[in-house]
Formats: sequence, structure tokens, C-alpha cells
Amino acid sequence: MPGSEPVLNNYLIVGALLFTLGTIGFLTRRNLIVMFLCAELMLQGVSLTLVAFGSFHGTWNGQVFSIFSLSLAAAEAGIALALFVVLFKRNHSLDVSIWQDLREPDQPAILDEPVAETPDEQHWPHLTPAGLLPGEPHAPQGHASHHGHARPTLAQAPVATAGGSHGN
Amino acid sequence: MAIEWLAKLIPLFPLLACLITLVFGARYLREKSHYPVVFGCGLSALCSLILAFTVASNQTAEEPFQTVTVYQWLALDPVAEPLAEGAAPSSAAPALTPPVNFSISLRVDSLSAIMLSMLTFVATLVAIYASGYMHGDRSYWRFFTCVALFVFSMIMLVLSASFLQLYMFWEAVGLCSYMLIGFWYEKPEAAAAGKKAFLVNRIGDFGFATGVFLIWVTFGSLEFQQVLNPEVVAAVFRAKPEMITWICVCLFTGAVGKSAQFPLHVWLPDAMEGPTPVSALIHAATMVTAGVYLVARCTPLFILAPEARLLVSFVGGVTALLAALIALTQTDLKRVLAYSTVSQLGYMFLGLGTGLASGIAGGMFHLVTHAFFKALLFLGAGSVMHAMGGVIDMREFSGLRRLMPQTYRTFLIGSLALAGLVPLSGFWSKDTILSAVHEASHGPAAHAGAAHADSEHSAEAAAEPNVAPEPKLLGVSATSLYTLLFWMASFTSLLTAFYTFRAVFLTFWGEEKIPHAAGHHAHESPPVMCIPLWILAIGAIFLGGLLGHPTGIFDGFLARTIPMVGEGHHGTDWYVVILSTVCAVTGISVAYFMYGLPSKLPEQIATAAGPLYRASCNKFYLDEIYRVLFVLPILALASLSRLLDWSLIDGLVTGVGKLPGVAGRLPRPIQNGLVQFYALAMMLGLAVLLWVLVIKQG
Amino acid sequence: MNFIQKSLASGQLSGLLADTGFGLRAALAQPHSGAILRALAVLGCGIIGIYLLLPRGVEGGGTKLSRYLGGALATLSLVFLVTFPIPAGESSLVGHSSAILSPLSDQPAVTGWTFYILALISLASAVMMITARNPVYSALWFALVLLGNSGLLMIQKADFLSAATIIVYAGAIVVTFLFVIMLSQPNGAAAYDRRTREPLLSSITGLILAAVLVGTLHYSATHEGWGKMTVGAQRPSAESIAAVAEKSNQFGKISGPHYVAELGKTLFVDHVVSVEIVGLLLLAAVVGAVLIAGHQVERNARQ
Amino acid sequence: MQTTFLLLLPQTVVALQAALFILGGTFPIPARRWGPLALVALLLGGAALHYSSGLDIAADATQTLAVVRTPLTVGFQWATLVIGALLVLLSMQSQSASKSAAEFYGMFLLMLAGLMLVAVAGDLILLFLALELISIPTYVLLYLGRNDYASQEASTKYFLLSVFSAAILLYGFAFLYGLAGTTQLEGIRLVLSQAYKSSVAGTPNASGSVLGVVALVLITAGLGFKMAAVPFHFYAPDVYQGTSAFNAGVLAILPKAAGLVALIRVGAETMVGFETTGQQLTLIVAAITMTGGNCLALLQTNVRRMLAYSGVAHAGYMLIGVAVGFWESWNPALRLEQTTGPLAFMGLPSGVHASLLYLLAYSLTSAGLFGVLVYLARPGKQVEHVDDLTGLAKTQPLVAIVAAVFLFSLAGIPPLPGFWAKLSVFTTALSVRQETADSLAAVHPAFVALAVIGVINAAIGAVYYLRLISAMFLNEPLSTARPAGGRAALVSVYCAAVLVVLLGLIPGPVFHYLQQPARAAAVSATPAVGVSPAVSSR
Repeated sequence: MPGSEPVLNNYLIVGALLFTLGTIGFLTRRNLIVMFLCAELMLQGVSLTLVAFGSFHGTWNGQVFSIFSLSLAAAEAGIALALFVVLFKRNHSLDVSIWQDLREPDQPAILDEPVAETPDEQHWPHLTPAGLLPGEPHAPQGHASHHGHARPTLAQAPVATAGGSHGN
Repeated sequence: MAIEWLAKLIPLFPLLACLITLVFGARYLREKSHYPVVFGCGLSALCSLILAFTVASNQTAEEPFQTVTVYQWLALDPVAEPLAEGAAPSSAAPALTPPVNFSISLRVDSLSAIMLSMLTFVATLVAIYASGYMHGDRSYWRFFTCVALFVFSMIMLVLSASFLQLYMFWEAVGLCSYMLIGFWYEKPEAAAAGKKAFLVNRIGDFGFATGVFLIWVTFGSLEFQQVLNPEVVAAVFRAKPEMITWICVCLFTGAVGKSAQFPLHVWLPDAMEGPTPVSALIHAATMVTAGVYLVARCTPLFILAPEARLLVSFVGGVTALLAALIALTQTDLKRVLAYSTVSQLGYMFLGLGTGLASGIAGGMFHLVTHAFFKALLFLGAGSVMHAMGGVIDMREFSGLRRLMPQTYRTFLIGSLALAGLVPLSGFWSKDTILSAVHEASHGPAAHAGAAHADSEHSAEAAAEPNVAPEPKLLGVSATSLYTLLFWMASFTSLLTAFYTFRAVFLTFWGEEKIPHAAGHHAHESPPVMCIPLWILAIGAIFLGGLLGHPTGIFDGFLARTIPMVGEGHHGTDWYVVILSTVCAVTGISVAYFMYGLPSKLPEQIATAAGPLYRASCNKFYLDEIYRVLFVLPILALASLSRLLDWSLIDGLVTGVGKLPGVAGRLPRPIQNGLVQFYALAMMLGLAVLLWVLVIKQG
Repeated sequence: MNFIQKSLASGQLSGLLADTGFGLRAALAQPHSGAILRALAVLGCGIIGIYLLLPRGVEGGGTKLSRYLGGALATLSLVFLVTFPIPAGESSLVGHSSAILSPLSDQPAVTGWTFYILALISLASAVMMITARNPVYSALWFALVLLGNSGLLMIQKADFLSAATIIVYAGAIVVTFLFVIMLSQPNGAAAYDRRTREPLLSSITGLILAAVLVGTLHYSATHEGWGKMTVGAQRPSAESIAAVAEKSNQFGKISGPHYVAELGKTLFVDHVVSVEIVGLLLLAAVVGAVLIAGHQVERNARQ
Repeated sequence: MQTTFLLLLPQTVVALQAALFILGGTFPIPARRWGPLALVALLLGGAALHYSSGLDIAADATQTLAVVRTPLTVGFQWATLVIGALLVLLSMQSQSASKSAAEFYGMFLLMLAGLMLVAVAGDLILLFLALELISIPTYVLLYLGRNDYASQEASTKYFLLSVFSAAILLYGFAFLYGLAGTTQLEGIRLVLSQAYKSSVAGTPNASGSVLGVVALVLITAGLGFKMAAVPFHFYAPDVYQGTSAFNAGVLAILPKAAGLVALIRVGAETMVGFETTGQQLTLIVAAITMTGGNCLALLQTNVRRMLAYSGVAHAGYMLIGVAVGFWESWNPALRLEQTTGPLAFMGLPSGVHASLLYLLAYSLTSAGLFGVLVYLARPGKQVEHVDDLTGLAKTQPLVAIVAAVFLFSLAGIPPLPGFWAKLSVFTTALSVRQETADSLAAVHPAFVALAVIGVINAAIGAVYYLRLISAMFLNEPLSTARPAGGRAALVSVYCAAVLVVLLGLIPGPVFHYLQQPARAAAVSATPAVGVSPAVSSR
């Protein structure tokens, strides 16, 4: 019951749900970085589980295990960072679906159907992009309908408005 | 001592020949590549004959075989002995379980001696012949390497002392056959035929492998010494009678594949794409008999599995008839012979399946004689093909009698033997099988005899005589089935005589016609090809009479290995003799009327003019009537069965082979290259596994 | 053939089939599948919510509504989940657990509510993280998840770990990734961020997974008591701990007030090999990152 | 503590040298030196292994359970070093001009150290880290393997899915830890078997908490990814195709070995009381893995892709042994008791050992086969399509024969180790008895079905291996360009061939070696624990 003392199970369930949410995110999101963060979210769920078990059993092992998984996550993050930067340099996109050349020879490539973009859907955090004054008005930008066709480069990319509507 | 050395030398020579041609063939030997192989096979043939005589003079019924271990491969002690403190090993000491022992051993007994002599002798002659036939081929050395490897594998197969070794060389032989069928791989048909042979054989091999596994599960050993020991078999039979049946059925499946029996016979006719000596050696004389050998070798098992034996006989009989029907309409000379081989192998199984002394001896004897005359026929066909520039369609040539007298005479001898005419060897062996089937159709008395045939050791078996009702297959009792099979077999022998002589008449009689491909080079084959023909022809004439029924040498010799052979029926079954002779003569004469004469008659008819004359020509009417009444139905049947064979059976058998490919195509869309699909499939698999196992748990 | 019939009649095959059928039916009647089914119902609501929240490439007027609906459903599910009955009376855990899982209970400020609030923050941020269109938001929501999580760790006496989580994850990993995102996608959500791969199938997969996990956890917490001698979510018996401890050189028991010191001791005494291995791992990762970033790749055309 | 480090001496030596290599990369040492140096490093590792396995450490009281040593682990480490040396030889040519040769070999040595650690790890944490020590260098090697788009794609895919599966594995480990309250494998085993003993004796899965089932499934999934078992195999064909032949070889051997050993360690040997679940799980996975792998391999025309699927199929065969291992874990005494009946298979290895034998045979053969592919690469062009191998017998007869030997071994043709491996795996599957009142209990139908599926699959597998062989022997070569794989690769291939043939012709010693622990287990009621006192002084 809410309000009563949390028992082991409550922690485990939170851990399980974090793990599952991470899984769903990994399966659905197409941004390489978001995918990786979702994998980290899974690890967070595991970490919570480990610590809960550890404190239930009254030994340090859970925490120790959790510390190691943290270090592992850091190591993986290092590799991921390097890899994603290189991949981005190659395609100017972080879309994971670009990487589908290797497949069964007779399978068709899976392409996105172009969807009408609604530019006003862009949301920005309250961060000031470098080189622009906050609040400077800006023309919305239409996006490339398909990866690889029109790749926005850093130079061309128009900078979106800071302080636009946000939240979701 | 002598036996030991001989047994080791026999496989050694071909192996050496194989290695020599492999290493030196391409660079140094080139067109001399046949020397090592011919000599290797010849020496091992010599050794085999000596071995056979030694076995005949030395081995007695008390010690019917000798095992020579060549190489101790893997020997393990039982691991259970230090079990001591926990659960003490049950007092029922595992008497039947020797330590695991895999070795390359050679088992020498009369059965293997017979097979060896036949095999090496024919192989030598074929090798000599091939040195002429293959002359000038680009891959001359490769051919002889494969042949030597094949001979080696086959010798090892025959000499195997365990099912494991047997299986190993069974596969090796299949591989050689695959390589030789596809020898002219540039021809798409040859490559396809090789593939088909391989695929179809895999189906049979699967059965064989299952059988070997079952043997292991049941007997705990794979050694012949252990598994084929009548006492052990009887003990196992008492515990699990069905297991023996299953084992036999599985082993027989393997035999069906290798010996090209219905429904796995589809590969053999296609295998004729290989060089003709290969057809003679592998697809007529030796490899295809491996299945027959296997069944004969496992007689102690089959004796206790009457249902399995019925199956063997039934499949054999059906195959014999079906293949003979198909052979009627073939125009390709080699294919006629191929179907005839299938048919004759069916005969052998028919004999073996009876489980009677005479049946088994007859089957094995037919194997030997058939090897001679069928190799002869194939080599003759090869000779024709050689002369005709590679053309083998019988419509393309005729009247080669004068052009190729040697080939003609030897081919005729072979045909007479195959047709089963009286003094020739084919008659004796076929007659033995037919009388065995005839005897089996007389009912349970014969069966009781067979069931007791595992003789002296089992007093119990005698105490509980075959009270069980006589075995049935698909609800048909054994006696009626054998009656049916007997008539089928007799009819088949008529057909055999007919299609054989149809081939003879079409090829060698009539007006001389030579295809363009032959050009002006149509000639009699060189002596190096003719001499083997004559040697084989002599064998085809005299072998049957010398070893067969009249003297009983063969039966007596074989009886040392297979104890029940030699008991039971001895006298000549005159009914069968007369029937089979009548069949043979009828078949030949019908063929003569249809194909021997019309080739001359039509010209006279044409010149003498007029439908009147034609009408008065008695013979012609007879022919017509005969055609309507008898030939047309048979032709219809033949084409029907060929249709069935090509579309249904072939499709089915190759379809089974294609199944994995189809199964592989199904999950392919998941492999579409998207990481997230992969992750999704992984996760879905995980979730389903989790769900199922958690729900099932508890 | 007789023998086929005979062996069929001996009933191996049919027996097996019947067994499977009955097994399934019996399995469905078991309590833990009941727990799973209940979890399925509760979580189903949340998963529908997440499905609605996920970017599905359909941008337009209707999506706002669906997102609100999704958010409402997800919240509803969370509330359900919190009130998902853990029958206190049946559970043998509660008695033991209060002392263990609320190690800071000597501080009266920390109550059960603390846990629920923190858990709610974590879960809600996680949902927002995986549904946010903009990767920057995803990263920021992830930081919030980490904050909630470190709070959860804190109330379990894992001070060091909670600090480390914030420092390593929120302080280092998330920030670096934010940099990368801002550099690579200066104009915010790209087209592919508004689409998702197979949202429906993924949601269903997630639902199955979550239902089995949650149902199992509930079941094993409530039903696998001492009487059945199961060890799931149970403390092992004193003897077995002792036996293990004897074997394992007193693998650290949590005791005493100097948590971090104790933890350090365990880490560097009992797990020293692992610490070394982690060192190697980090070495490999660092060198690997350098190698990957500096490796020249041919700019050949895609096949 | 000292003991632990003495036991870990070989790993330490190899890993330290890896660090030295990475450090040495900053010095101007010619790239071609690093290959031979790596061989020296492995030699030193071998010396250390020889030394440490000869030590009689049992007397030391301060031992911990973090590290386990049994005769099998020693053998596994030797095998790792040998195969590592073969692979180093393979890579020499391609690394002789590489700018990052030192780092490359450093990474590779780290992987070997990780694999050796997996064999000896007696603790969940250590085991997990050892597995990751194999994964992380793999990402780097994959990326460095080839300089093109495909290799980038391959490493991306492998990286993402590997991170994903690592999380799954870790979650499974977490549940296992929660179940037992300790991370030590021996401790977990103890706790679980106590729960098992005090439960209703004789009922399978007696201690089976549902949580344990979840843990087992998650662990199997995580390790199944490393073994490339269906349905966790999807990365394998793409990654093999996208990367170099050498990397494909590494990927086909090292992670697979690690996954299998870890699964045996954590699953079959540790999770006492979960044998029913374990059996069902591994049975299902083994069956679909074999069938899926073989059926998909039939359709491939890319050699590496085909070999990837064939590797998947082989993982399935290995899992058969693990399934039997689960059954044996329930009650090894029961098995021994029953096998003394007239229907026995004495002397053959138990399930776990059969799959280890399979692993050995597979690894050696794969090392050789991928070596052939490495050797046959032409300048600027790898062996991609089956057509690239046609007519090999004409241009490179000896290599063709050796390749045929490898393929025959993979197909399980008798005189070669693949045959022994398949034989032992299938026979152990057939040795599983259903416990019934009848002492001549029937063979377990599920395992019989598994064995039959295995035999069918062996038949299917032979088809595509033979297709390769017939392409090599029966067709005309399409190109006569000389292979550019280098002499070292050729040496490696021949060494592998010699080892394969020897293992096929003289399998006795290996069988005896694998029997050793079975005997030890039979003698002592308590299984080998920690630093086993039964360790022979070589």
C-alpha cells in the first residue's frame, strides 16, 4: 500500500519496469544515441535490482556488482561515443536505419514512407545555441524526408528558435 | 596369419594406387595414370582370390570369422567403475556392455571373401577397360584417383567389422560415386545427376544412421562381433522384439537408398551421365550391391524381424517389376541397363527377404553373377558408345553386328545371362531366388523353419515355436504376399528377357546405321577394351554352373558365415525351372518378332507391294494382334509407371531434399538488415520463452 | 504395419501430447500465472499509453490528443501499479524487510512515501525519455531518471553508489551525449526521431516481458514462502549463508556505520580481481575509442 | 589472495603483455614486428599456464572462490592459447603494414585473456566482466577489420546488439544473485542445492523458484547472443559478411566458446534444481538453432554468411550437450546408476563434456577454415562469393584438400573430429533416461527427438558443405590471381589441419581428458570445489 514501508518487491518492480521501458525504447527509437541511452536505462533497472537484492541479503555484493556495471557502462559509453561520431561523419545522420545494407541478399530495403512534416513540432530546451542571441526569430526548417538524400550539414543547418514551445 | 596379412594387403594396394595417382598423377603420370590403379586392383584381386581359398580351407563352422584390428582408434574404459561409494553398481553386471572401443578392424569370413573376390576382380577388369575408354580425357588421372579411392572404400566397407566403420565407408563410397557421376561436371546434366544422387542417398543414409544409432542404443555396441552374435540378438529380442524390427527397417532404408530400390531408385538412371566404366563398376557391379550386402550381413537381425523381411521382399519385388516395366520403353541403351540393374537388385532383395536359406544364398549368388554379366553389358554398351562417338540413343544406330563383332558376341552372352537362359549363370542364380520365393509362398512351414534357423543355441526359441500368427504386411498374409511376389517375379523375368533382347536387336541387328557423331571412326574397340569383355563373358557363362546349384559350392561356402544357409530345401524345383525358362524364351522370341525381324521385313513388304500381301503376311497380323492384346497394355503400363516415376516419385524424393531450403526461406524476411528488427526478434523470442517456461513451471 | 501400430498403441506419442495439453491447462490454473495475468491487465493500460505516446511518424492534429490520452493511461497504470495489492499479511517478507530495506528509518523523514515519490519520478521520466521526440529531451529525461534512481539507491543505504551514479552517468555520460547530440543535430528532432520502428510490436513485446517479470516478482514475493523451501526473494537459511561464508572468506556483510569504508574494503579485498579486470576493460575501451575515432575509412560508395 | 593471483598467472601474463603492446604502440616499432611478438606473448602465457597448473595450491588456506581450477579449465586455457596462436598467425600479413598493429594485437590478447578468465571465473561478477573483456575489444577489432562502409555497419550492429544483450545477461545475473544471496557460483550452488535437498526429495525442479526460471531464461538469452543461438543470432550473418575473414573467424570462435562455457558454468553446473526448466529451455533453443542455422545456410552464396549460419547451427549442436548437462546436474548419481544397466553408454563423455569436445573440434576447424579464407584473399578483394572458391583444386591443390578436410569435419564425416563431436553429443542425448519405476527406463522422448533433429540437421548441413567442396574440386577456376594472404596464414592453416587430422585419428587422449572430471565426480560425492584438491600436478 502506498505509504507503508517499501519492501524488496517494490524496488524490484521498479527495476523491472525501468528495464522494460529501456527495452521498448531500444526497440523503437531510431536515433543511435537514444538507443544507447535506452540500453543504459536497462542497466539502471538492473542496477536498482542488484542494490535492492544486496540490501535485502545484507551483503555488499549487490552494490559491488552495481558499481562494476556502472564502470562497464562508462566503458561502453566511451566506445559508443567514438563510434557514433564516426558514423555521423559518414552519413550526417544518427539514424540507425541507414545501416541496413548487410542483409539477406533477396530482401528489399526497408524505406520510410515520406510523411508530411509539420515544422512547428520542434521543441527546444531553454538552451542558448552558440552564436545566436536568444529569442532571435527564425524560419522553421523542413526536414529531409529520407535519410541520405539531403543531409543537412553543420554549416547549412539553420538554427531553430530558442525559446520555442516545448514540452510534450 | 596368412589371412591377417591378406586382409591388410587387399585394401592397401588400391589405397596406395590412389595416393600415387593423387600425388603424381597431374604432373608426372598423366596418361600413364592407369598403371598404378590397374596393378593395385589386380594385386588385390589376386590376394582376394587367395583369401577366398584360404578361408575356404581354414575357417570352420566353429570359428566362422576372424577379426583383424588394423588401428585402435578410440578405446575407453567404462567410467562407472569408481562409483563405489554412492550407488553401488547394480549386481546385474552389464555383461553386454564392453568398454567403448572404436577401431578399424577387418572382418574376414566367407561373405566378405565372396564380396571381395567379386569386387576386386570386376574392378580390375573395369580399370583395364577404362584405360582404353578414357584415353585422351583431360582429367585422366583424376578419374583413376577416384576409381582407386572407390575401390579402397568399397573394400573397406566389405571388410568392416563394425557398423561404425561400415557407415564411414558407406559415406565414402557415396562420395566417390558423387564425384564420379559428376566427373564430366561441365555437362549440366552430369552435375545435376551427381547432386541428385547425393540428395537421394542422403535420405537413405539418414535411415541408416538412425539404424546405427538404434543399434547403439539397444546393444550398447557397434561391433559385428557383438551385435550380430546370435546369442546377444536373441537376448535383446526377448527384451524388446520391436526394437529389432525398427533397426531392420532403418537399416533397410539405408540399403534402399544405396541399392536404388523403389522409391529411392530415381538417382540411378540419372547416374548414367558418368563415364561408362563408372556405370559398370559402381552402378552395376559393386556400389549398388552394398545395400544387398548390408542386409545379408545383418541376417541374424532380419531373421528375428519377419515384418521387416516381408518389407524387404515386397520392396524388392515391386522394384523388380516396376523397373522392368520402365526399361521396356527406354531408348537410351545405358538407361535400359540402369533400369535393369534396379530390377535385378530388386530380385536380390526379394530373395534375401524370404529369410530362407536358399533365398539368402540365391540373393548373394545373384549378386555375384549379376556383377559379371551386368558389368559385361555396361562395358559392351560403353564400347558401342565409344565407337559411336558418344551417342547412346538406340534409335540413332543399328546393325552394328558386323562392325563390332567382339562387342556383339560378348553383349549377346551378357544378354543371354541376364535373360536367364539355361546354362548361363544368370539362370542359376535367378532360379534359386524364384524357387525360394516359391517355397516361401507355400506357407508357414517354411517360416517356422526360418525362425528356428538361429539353431543350436536357443533352446527356448525352439520351445516356443512360432505360435505368433504368421507375419503380415499391410494386412496381407505372408503366404499370399509371396504368391503374389512369385508371379510378379516370374513376369518380371519375362520382361527382362524381352527388354534385354530388344536392346540387342535394336543395336546390333538390322540395317547398319551409324550416327553422324561417330564420323568415319566407327570401329571395333581396341583389344584393351575387348579382353576384359571376354573375361567377363566367360564368367557370365560358366560361373553359375560351376559354383551354383549343380555343385552347391557357393551355398556351402556362404553357410559358414550365415549359419542357416544350407539347411532346408535342396532339390531342384522343376516347376520353377521350367517356368523361368519358358519366360526367358518367350521374352526373347517376342523381342525377336518385334525388333529382330521387322527391320528386314518392311523392305520386302514395301517392294512386294500391296496391302493384300501385307494382310496375308501372317506374322504381321500376329504382331498386330499381339500388339493390341498384350503389348499396348504393357506399353501403357510402362509409360504410366514411367510417368509416375518421373513426376511423382522423383518429385517427392527430390522434394524432401528441397524441404530444408524452403524452410530456410521462411524466416528470411526477419533478416532484413535493420538492427531494431533483430533486437525485436531477440526480445520477442526471449519474452515468449520466458512466458512459456514461467507458466509451465511449478 | 503391425509394429508401427503396436508402438503407437504403447502410447508414447499420444501420452506425450495429452500430457502437454493437460500441462498447459493445469499451468494456467496455477497461482503464478494468475499473478502474471493480473500484471498483464494492469500493465496493459500503461503499455497502451506508451504506444500512444511513442512517436509514430504520424504528425498532425490528432496526435496531441493521443499523446494526452497516452499520458493519462500511463499515469493511470503507474497509479494502479503502486496500489497493486501486495497482501501484507501473506507475505513473509514484510516482517523481515522493514529492517533491511529502510536502513535509514532512523531518520523519520524517510518514509514509504519517499520511495513512492522517487519511484514515480524514475518511472515517469523513463516513459518521457523513451517517448520524447527530441533526443536532447530524451537525454535530459534520462538524467532525471538517474536522479530518481540515485534517490532510490540512497534510501537503500547505497550512498556511494548513488553519488557515483550521478557523477558518472548524469555528470559524464549524459553530458557528453548531449554534446554529441547538440553538435550532430543542431536543429533538433530529425525525421527519424519522429518515427519509430514497429511501435506496436515492440509495445506488445514489452508488455509480455513486463507482465512476466512483474507477475513473477509478485508471485514469488507472496507465495514462495519458507514452507515451500524456495529461495526466490527469500533470504537463504543461516546455515547456507554460513557455509558460503566459510567457503568465501567472509564475503562482506553489511555492518557498521562506515558504509563507504566497508564497501571499499569489500571491493578491494574480495573483488580485487574484478577491479583489475575493470581496469583492463576501461583501458580497452579508451584505446578502442581512440582507435575508432582516428581510423581512416575509405570513402567508397555504398554497395 | 596470493593463491588467486597465482592461479590467474597466465591471464595476468597475457593481459599485462596486452597492456605493454598498447603502450608499445606509441613507440616507432615496425608494424611487422608485432605479430611475432604476439606469438611470443602467447608463448609466455603458455609458460605461465604450465607453471601455475603445476602448482599444488590446495593447501593454501586463504583461497577464495573467485577463481576455480579443475583439469578442464586448464585444458580450456591451453586450447585458448593454441587457437589464439593460430589466429595471430592468420592476422600477420594484414597487420604487417597496419598503423595500429600494436593496438590490434593488444586488443586481441585482451580477448584471449578474457576467454581464459571465463574458464576459471568462479564468481558472477568476475564472469560478467570477463565476458565483457571479450566483447569490448571485439567492437574495436570489428571496426578496424576492413576499411569500408560494410565494416562500419557490421561493427555498429554488433555493438548495439551486444550492449543490449549485455543488459539482458546482467539482469539475469542480478536475479540469480537475488535468489541465492551470493555472487559466488559455488555459493549459489550450495544454497540452491540446500533448498533442493530440503524440498520434496526426488521431484524435479524442487527448488525451482519462478524467479530462478526467469533468471535462467535471461542468462540463456544473454549468453545465447554470444553463442549466436537462434533467436539471438541475427547479428551473426550480417556481421560476418561485413567484416574481414579474420574477424569473422575470431567472432566465430571466441565469443561462442565464452558463451558456451559461461552457460555451462552458470546454468548446468550451478543452478541445481532448475533442471526441468533448463532442459526444456536448452532443448527448444538447441532444436531451433540447429534447424534454423542449417536451413538458412543452404540458401547462402556469400561464403562468410554461409559460415555464419553454419556457426549458428553448430551452436545448436553444442547446446544439446548443455541440455544433457542440465539433466545430469539434477542427480549425477542417478545417471551413473542407470547407465550400469544393460543399455549403457559407459565411457562416453557426459553432456557438458560432449559439448566441450564439440567446441574444441569446431574451434580448431573454424580457425582453419577461416584461415583458408584469409589466405585466399586477393589483393584488394576478399573471398566473398562461393564462386571465388571455384576451381581451387586446380590453382591451389593442397589448400583445397585442407579446406575439404575442414569442411568434412564440420559436416561430421567419420575420421575427423567433427564426427567424434557429433557422435558424443548425440549419444549423450540418447543416454538420457526418463526416471520411471522400470529400471530399464525408456530413453527420454524429448532427447531422442533432439538427437533425431540433430541427425537430420547433420544431413542438411552436409549439403552446403559439399557444395563448397564440389565448387572447389569440380569447377574451373574463374581467376588465377595469386592469393595474397601471406605465408604465415598458410602456416596457420596447415597447423590447424594437422591438429584437426590428429584429433580425428587419435581422439583417445582428449576423451580420456574429458573423462577425468567425470571420474573425479564419481569418486568424490562432493564435486570439485574451488581449487580442487584433486588437481593433478600435471
